[in-house]
Amino acid sequence: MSRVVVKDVCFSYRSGEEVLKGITLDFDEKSTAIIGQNGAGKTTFVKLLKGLLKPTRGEIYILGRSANEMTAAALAPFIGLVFQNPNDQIFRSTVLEEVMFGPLNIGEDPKGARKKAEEALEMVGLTEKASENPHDLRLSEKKLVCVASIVAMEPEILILDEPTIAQDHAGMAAIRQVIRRFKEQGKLVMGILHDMDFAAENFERVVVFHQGTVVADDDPREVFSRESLLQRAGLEVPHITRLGWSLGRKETFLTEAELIQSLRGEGSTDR
Amino acid sequence: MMQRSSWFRFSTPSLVLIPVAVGINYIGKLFAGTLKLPLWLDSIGTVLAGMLAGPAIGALSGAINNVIYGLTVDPISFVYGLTSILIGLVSGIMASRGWITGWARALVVGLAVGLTATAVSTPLNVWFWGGQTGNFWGDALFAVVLAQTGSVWLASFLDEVVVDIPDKLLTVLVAYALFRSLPKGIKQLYSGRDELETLDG
Amino acid sequence: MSKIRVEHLKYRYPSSEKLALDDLSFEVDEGEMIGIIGRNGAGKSTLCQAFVGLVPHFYRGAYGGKVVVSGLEVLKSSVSQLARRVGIVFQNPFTQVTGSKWTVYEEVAFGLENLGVPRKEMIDRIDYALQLLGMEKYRDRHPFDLSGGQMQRMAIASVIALQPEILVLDEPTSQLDPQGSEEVFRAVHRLREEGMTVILAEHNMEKIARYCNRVMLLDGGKIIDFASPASVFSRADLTRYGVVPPVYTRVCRELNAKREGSPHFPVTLEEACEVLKGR
Amino acid sequence: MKTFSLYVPRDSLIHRINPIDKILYTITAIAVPLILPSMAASFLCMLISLSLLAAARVVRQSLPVFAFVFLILCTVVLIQGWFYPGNQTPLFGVEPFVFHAEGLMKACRIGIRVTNVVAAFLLLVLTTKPADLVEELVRRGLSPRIGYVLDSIFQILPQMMNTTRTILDAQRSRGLETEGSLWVRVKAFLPLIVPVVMSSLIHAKERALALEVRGLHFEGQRTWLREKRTYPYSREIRGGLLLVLTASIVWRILG
Repeated sequence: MSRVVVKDVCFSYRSGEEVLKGITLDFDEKSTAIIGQNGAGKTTFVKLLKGLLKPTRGEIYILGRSANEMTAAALAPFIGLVFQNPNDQIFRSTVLEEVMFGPLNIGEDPKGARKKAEEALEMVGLTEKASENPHDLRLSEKKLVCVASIVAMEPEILILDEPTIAQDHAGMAAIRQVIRRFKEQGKLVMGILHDMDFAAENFERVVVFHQGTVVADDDPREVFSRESLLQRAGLEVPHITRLGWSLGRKETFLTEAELIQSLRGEGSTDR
Repeated sequence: MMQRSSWFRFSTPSLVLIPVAVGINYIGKLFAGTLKLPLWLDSIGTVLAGMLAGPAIGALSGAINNVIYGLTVDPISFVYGLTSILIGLVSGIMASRGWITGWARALVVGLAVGLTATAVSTPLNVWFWGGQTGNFWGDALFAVVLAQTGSVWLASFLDEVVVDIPDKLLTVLVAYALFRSLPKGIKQLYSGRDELETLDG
Repeated sequence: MSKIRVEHLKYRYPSSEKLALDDLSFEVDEGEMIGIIGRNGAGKSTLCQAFVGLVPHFYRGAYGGKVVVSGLEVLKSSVSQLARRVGIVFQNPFTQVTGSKWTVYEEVAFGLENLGVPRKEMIDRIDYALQLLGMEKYRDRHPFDLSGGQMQRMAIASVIALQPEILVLDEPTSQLDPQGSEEVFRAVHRLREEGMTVILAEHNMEKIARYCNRVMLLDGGKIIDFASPASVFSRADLTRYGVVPPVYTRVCRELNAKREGSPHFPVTLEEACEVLKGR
Repeated sequence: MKTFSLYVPRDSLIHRINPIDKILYTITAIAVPLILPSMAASFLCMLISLSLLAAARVVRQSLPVFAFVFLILCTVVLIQGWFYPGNQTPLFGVEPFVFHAEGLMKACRIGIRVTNVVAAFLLLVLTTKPADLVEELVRRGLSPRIGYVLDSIFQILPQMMNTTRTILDAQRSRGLETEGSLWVRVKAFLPLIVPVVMSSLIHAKERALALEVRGLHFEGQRTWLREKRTYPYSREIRGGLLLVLTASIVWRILG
């Protein structure tokens, strides 16, 4: 079933300078990584999905509803967008209140909002910080607070804009956990990413943006095997893929486990 | 070698606070304008700067605010520069004397700032506009009082009071709310009193 | 000759009770490129700022021990004095733009004007710095109209123009796309060839392994290890410190593939290929 | 790059005058009517300022400012015409709204004064690039740090506006309604202003660090990338203005 339908969407901030040039995409529940250089139109695209911008041409449907006619606030229960910079949203004096803000806005009663907020904080591993002032946290923790503040609204569709920036190992693990949970619940997760390793490892579909158009849209193995295309789009192949190729393998490896298995397998047949 | 903020030597964090103060003033004014509130709300940043970094930076923020405003939007704001300076100065002095430790005290700061603004603006209004403020409701009151009493000063004073006292009360309360919610790491940068401790020995 | 000497450095931020840096001692030689790794909050940024004097002069707080960079003792020198010896580039490209200049060229001049460099020399230095960072073609652009990678290279150029002997980079590419990040690393590589001593705090372990000759692992403000990338990334307990080694090392560890005659696992693509070829 | 400033780039003699001399002119044009309270002096000053605006070819750009001023001046005419305490000679109108000659005269005086002050400031503002003004002030002894603050505001302010827009988007994404009744919009103020202040202060701190390591705090003599500009007729202008000021003071004392 289609969760998001995008039909021939164009967008420009100023007339004459099209940022998106006729995008047509259809999203089911497959988790999707959106990659591309800065300025390729990725953030503009997700803002359109979220109803923060309205297309200059074309149509967008979110769970069957036309996003063209709905405000971002009205779309909030269905589709959640985590912004890149946490300082652009945090305003309450405790982490818990900050995470409760979204659920309360979409009509949750205080008790229910609190419960959802606590669950969301547990998912990102910040339960212990619930009563702290979010501004006293580190940037990486603040980013997780923002992820939780959207997760707590339990949207059907979750979009993460550059979630891995400034994250260390522990932060990455928390993001991975959120993506996995949404996949398990059969919900659609999308992520704008600069980290190709993370994209290859965690997503089932990859869409490549370049200069306002979609130049590739396939499962990760297919997309990351097209090196010249990625290069043209200003991107790199994942490190593990590169290693596999350098070892003379024809296949495109997406995770360490795959490559290790392949290397072990061959090693044993040699013997 | 220590760099300390003082009345005449401003630390770098205090300096970069000034553009932020001007920006906050601007956003407050924009907000009041789009909501058509009968208030200005255009000195939240100046008051916050005074609370954070003291009277000198507060006053400087006020002065620079009106200079920039005069250069970019409305040349008349040069005329009211003195009012802005005193708003920053008074909120800074009161903050450093411990008057921002609770809402009730912040209310007193709001009154003091409002009265100061009135005291400075009234003569400027009398000189410049013949007593009016340019605020619709205030000017209506000005007309009534002028007609009844025949005193330009009284009318002008009341014109200014009815707008300035509520405006500055709200301004100071918003600034205080912002001040309270600031993280420790930011407030620390402006306290400027700490000496460097040594961990040797 | 050692460019940086750190002796029993301790530091605590004013609003904190915990030591951010806890008794660090080490030396860095001329021309080295040192990578600093560790989880968020391990003290990487604090250490970076201790080289340029922002710790303790900017924040104050409590300080102990001694840091000497290019012969200047940090505690006894002002940040402006130190700026001529050691430059720093921060994470966020936007907040490093002064906002008072209208072209890239003028932006690079900012520090030189403040430090009173004569006009003629200033022009030579700006031209040199822009050329070294590959930024000449953008010299008349507005600073805020650059891409993230270009802005970050402009920030490096602004610092290089002050002719420091040491360059400190605090997560310089974490906010950039892959291409912007590569631009910055290529520029840093060029600086190293010019003989610059470089300190780099970074989360991208593949980049650390590729560019640095020594790696310092920090945790809780203490030095856990300070050795060659191969040695540090081969530690079995690395994840305990919130760090994951480069993917090449992870694969080789799993396959127990070490370099011939070496106790360590490979850390770069080339080394991994060498060891894994023929498997 | 978007910026906001009222400066109008033109190639006129007035544009080429030293910004400091223009400030001195503005001060004189406002001071003379204060020293000589006759309406003729005010009127003369106003005429000079207006004709200088015309000479600089910036009259069109000054109209929006004057339009706003005249709007308020209209209320001044009404209020003073009707209620001026010195009113004696009724001219026209119905009780209690009768226009008096004295009140209208007073309104006229206010109008001339306001126009004079606004025109004098506009002459400075419309014909001077803010960066040139700041540079000249710093060369004359203004603290370079204050100079930096003045310069940077023109770019930091648009940045803050961008941040504000992003914050608006982020909060709307969390279901915050920002349109609708007055109360809905008032309630939206805190979720907007708090992040604006917070992220601006965090940016300010990061910028402070970056400025510090680029010598903003250096104690020694600074230098300039741009060569010192020479401005025409500086001595003549200053001499002339001084003469006018002295003359009006003498006039006041003798007259």
